[in-house]
Amino acid sequence: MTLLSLHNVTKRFGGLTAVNGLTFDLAAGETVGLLGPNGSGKTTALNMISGYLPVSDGAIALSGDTISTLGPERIAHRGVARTFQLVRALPSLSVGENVLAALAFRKEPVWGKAAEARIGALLADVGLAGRADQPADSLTYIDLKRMELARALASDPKLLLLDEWLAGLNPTELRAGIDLITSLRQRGITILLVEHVMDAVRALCSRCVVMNAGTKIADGPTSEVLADPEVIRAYLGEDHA
Amino acid sequence: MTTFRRRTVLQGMGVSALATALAGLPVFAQDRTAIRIGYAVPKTGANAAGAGISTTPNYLLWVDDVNKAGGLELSKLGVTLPLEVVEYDDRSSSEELVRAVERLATQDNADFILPSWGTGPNLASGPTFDRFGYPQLGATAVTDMAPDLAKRWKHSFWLLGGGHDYANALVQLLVKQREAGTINNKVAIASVADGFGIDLSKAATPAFTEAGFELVYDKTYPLGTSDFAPIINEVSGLGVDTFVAFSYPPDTFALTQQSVVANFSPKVFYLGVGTAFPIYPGIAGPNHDGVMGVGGIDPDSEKLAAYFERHTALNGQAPDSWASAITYASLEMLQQAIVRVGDLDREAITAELSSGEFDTVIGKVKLVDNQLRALWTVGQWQGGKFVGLAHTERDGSRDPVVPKPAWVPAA
Amino acid sequence: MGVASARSVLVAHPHPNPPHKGEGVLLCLSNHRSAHMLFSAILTGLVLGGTYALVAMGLTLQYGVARIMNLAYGDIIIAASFGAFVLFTALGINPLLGMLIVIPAGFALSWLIYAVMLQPLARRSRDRGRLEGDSILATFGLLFVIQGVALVIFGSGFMSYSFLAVPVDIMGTTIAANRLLAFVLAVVFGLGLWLMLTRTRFGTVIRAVAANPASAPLVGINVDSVARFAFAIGGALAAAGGVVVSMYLTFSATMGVIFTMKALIVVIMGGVGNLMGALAAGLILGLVETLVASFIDPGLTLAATYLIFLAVLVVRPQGLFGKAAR
Amino acid sequence: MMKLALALIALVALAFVPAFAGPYPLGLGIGILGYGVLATAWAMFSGPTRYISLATVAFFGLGAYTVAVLADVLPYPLVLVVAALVGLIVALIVGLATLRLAGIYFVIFTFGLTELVRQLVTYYEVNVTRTLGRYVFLPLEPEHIYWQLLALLAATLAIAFWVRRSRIGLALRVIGDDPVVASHLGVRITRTKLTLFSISCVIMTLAGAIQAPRWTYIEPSIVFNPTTSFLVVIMALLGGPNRLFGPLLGAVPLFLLFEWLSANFPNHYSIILGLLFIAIVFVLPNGVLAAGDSLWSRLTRKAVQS
Repeated sequence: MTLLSLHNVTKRFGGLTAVNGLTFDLAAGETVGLLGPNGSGKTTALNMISGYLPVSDGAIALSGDTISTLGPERIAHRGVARTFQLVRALPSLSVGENVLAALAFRKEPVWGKAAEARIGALLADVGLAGRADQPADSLTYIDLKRMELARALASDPKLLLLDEWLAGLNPTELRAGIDLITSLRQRGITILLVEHVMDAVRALCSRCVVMNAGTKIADGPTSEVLADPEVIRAYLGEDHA
Repeated sequence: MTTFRRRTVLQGMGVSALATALAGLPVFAQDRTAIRIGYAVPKTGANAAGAGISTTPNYLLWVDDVNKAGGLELSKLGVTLPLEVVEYDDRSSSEELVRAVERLATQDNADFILPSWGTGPNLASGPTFDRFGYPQLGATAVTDMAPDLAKRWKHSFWLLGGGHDYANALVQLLVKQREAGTINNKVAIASVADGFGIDLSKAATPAFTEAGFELVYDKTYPLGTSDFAPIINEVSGLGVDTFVAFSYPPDTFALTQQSVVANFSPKVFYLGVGTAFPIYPGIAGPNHDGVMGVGGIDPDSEKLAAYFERHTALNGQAPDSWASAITYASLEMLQQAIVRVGDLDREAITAELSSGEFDTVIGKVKLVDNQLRALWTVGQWQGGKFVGLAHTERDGSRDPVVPKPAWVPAA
Repeated sequence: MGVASARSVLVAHPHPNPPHKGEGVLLCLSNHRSAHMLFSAILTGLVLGGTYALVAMGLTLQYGVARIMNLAYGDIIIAASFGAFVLFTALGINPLLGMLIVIPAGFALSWLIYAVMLQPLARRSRDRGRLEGDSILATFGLLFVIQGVALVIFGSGFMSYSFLAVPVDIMGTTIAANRLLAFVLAVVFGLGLWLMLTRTRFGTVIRAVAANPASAPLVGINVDSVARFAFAIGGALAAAGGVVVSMYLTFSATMGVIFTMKALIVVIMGGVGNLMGALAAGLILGLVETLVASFIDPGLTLAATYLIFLAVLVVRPQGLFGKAAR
Repeated sequence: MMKLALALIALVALAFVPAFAGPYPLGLGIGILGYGVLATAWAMFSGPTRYISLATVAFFGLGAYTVAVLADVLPYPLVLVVAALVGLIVALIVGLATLRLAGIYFVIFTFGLTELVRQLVTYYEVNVTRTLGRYVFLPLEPEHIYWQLLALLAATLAIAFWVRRSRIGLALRVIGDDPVVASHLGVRITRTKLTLFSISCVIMTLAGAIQAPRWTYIEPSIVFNPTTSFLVVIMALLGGPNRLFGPLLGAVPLFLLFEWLSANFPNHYSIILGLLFIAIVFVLPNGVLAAGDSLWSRLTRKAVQS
């Protein structure tokens, strides 16, 4: 069953075409990597799916309904959650309030006592148990990433968009991070993952979509795609082809 | 300035303020060393400039004059007391002013309170003066509501007339000029969109029309306008002999300069507040001669000449030739009323102000229904003085010079 | 003219040389006199706008580079006006020469203000929001200090003197020489500043700080000293504006805030930190003011100014030339 | 519960002030309450969102004008209702117009808006009614104004308290921190901002309406005085706009300070005030906002201990 489908999605910034006719589908329960060199349009694509950027052309559908005409809050209410390439914590709120913010503005809001219990559980899930009252701006980078993930999970997403969530972690943290995402996959959450850490991609994704200069250049099982000469060329340049 | 003894009134505001208010101690004559005069005037904010010309210098001069003469004799109490001053900055805000008057009346126990500057502030503080029974000598308020206000607030006095007085006088003066054949029938009016300008233009528009003048331009411009070229350019093509601007000081100056530049030199050039200011000749240069405006003085009065000298000596600037003399005269009236009553009974003094006749720098003054009806309404710069051309009760002191001399291009 | 006569009810409108009783704006404009009025309105509008632009350029530099929202900007202008006034009336120094004294004084004063008062604030605040709050409060205080000193020295009265109030004829439209001079100076200063910013190494450095203060130190730029210098240049421009304005405007010690707000409006409308924006916005506002005064109603000039300003922001929230936020 | 009781006692005690305070302390009380209401209402929206609005006096003035226009036509309570409605409608229009603006652009926009409102009111009065000033002759004594303002302040604080505890308050804080995150969490930014902005503006409008009878005479330059907007911002920033009582904590001492300075140093008011402001910014080393916060936390800590 198709959860997310992009059809001919295009984004132009003035004269620059950042994403050009991008088309791919995501089946429910799938974990797919969205790959490509820097500036290839991955994050732009993610931003269009989450509604942060309007599409210039084409359409995005979630469970068959067009969402590319909606704003981010409406898309969030339909079950799409995300993290950001550069962590965006809510610095003046506590860790718990950061998660509460996601619970409180879901389609079926959770508030009050019920929320407190949920916050505890969500923070425990990402390894931040008992730190709800800490100010968010006092967290370390990895903990901020954890908090952001808890915040994304708080909305019980059908589709989770992770934008380089594993970047900048040391090997131990990376291991823990991969485990965490694996556990989400096992819960049945569909995940679209923009990632440069190839080990993680291999470990997590059954399938990959590769972009270069705004267009899709490959789409298929991870091992095949990563062996594709065009993909290698895109990543490493002409000389290595 | 040496006569000032400003009390540090407010030490430990909350509690002590309450305590004093509760006590409200009567002040006995034998304890007195001075008559306390209180006033709140704008020293900062939008009204500061106006008050700095017509109001504050005259308050300073009066206090100085009285104290140099040894103070005021209170015959019933058998003492002669100097004046002491409590002054506040009302920051050009009605809210601050009302509170300052309340404070002067109840905290400082001022014997008399002098009003702030301008029409709005005088109206805003009217109820407060009335409530506490202080006579209010509104010498810088121009309002056609004066008869009603005087009835409403028994302690209020309105000394600068209303828009109709000035507008009608101007129209009558111009009718005579038209009959004499010196000016044509066309008039242009530009008014500042603020209290003064609107009051006067509201009165002037029908008056001009009734008198058979053709109003070829009658518009307002916003407060704070600095560029009058569009207005002057338009008006200068309309063939008017009479240009009337019910303007405020900065506009008055700018209109003069820009009319000179545009060589728009109508036979009658009439401007609003600021024309009578002592700095006007300095700004207009030789072109001030023949310019008409609101106000005026009697150039033949020796008393007034002496007042001008004293004012200049104390304040370093001459008074303006409209509201200044009236402000000073209002203080002389207060002074004479106090001496006549012989003590500090404010009700009796208010009654005396209403009914008595006073000898002041502007001549003999007797109020009608708490209003000063004897006013110079139209003035003109002639020979370095802003002479009165029209008066509500007597003939003008000089004949108008029409047409005024043509502009001399600036060097 | 057509619009004007239609709007003012009480006005009986005789046309001096009625060709055909014009109805509607276009017909009226075809009328020779109205065409002339349009030309003169545009000319006076440009001249007025030139002053706005001159005054606003300094502020856009201060806010764009030094990140200080300087509420005392207008009071620096007024202080310079007083300076020119004193030099002219007491010492007989003509304002153009006076600029040679007043502008460096404005530069030095602003340099000092930044070094003593604002730099510590800028250093201690990590994020921009806090510096904004602190600088609003501190320059609000500075505004009162400058105004208070002017009040004590000069009193609250109106100040005005006459300099170059002579007519200059430009294709049948007369304009005061002092206003024309203001326009010329605005163009000269604007051009000079623009050349400095685009053609010199130092200008590049300033623009780099304006564009990205966080990464400027990475390429070896001392942000502190650049900001201080930009703030001082802004002060020098304010002083220049003050001298120019004093030549033809009546001013008083309490009028500074009027200039601050006008300058802020021009800066914001043009886009923060953008000189061309300030120039364009200043000219637009000047034109709007005179056109509305000439053809619609002088009573609506300021309303029209603010309306245009608000409309620009509604359509382009980052100002005419500003870069989109985020 | 304890806090609520304390608040009620304080309210009742304040309600009795006019019974024994003289006219001047009552006048002070009116001024403090007036600014307290404005600062608290301002902070309700601007505190969490950090959108510094200079439109305070636009709403304040509209309220005063509504009273001036309708005082003779409608019964007084109805006039207040109309004033609130006027404030609401204008707030919605302004709110919609400013949705895309942020930072300094928002600040100056709101300032320009105030001036536009003032110019339009002036133009209307000058050209349509042919008078500029209006008179408000209502049989309201200062104590009536005091009580109304006290009630308004109590209501404002109650609303602010409720907002802080409710989802909409959290939504506003999230928007203030990061509008992008807010929208991705499902916060309806437009609706939230508009709601809070409207509530805040309606309160400001009422503050102007209630105080209008005190001046008797009203004209645009009196009621649309931009200084008021600036003072409100300064008061709220100084006291800490993100605390329930923060704005009040700023309004009371500043108001008394202004009063004291203008009374004792009428000729050097500006200089002293200015120097004080600069000193305040410097003496509080972590910036004014943080100082307000730390003072607050010290106070509450003491309260907890006792």
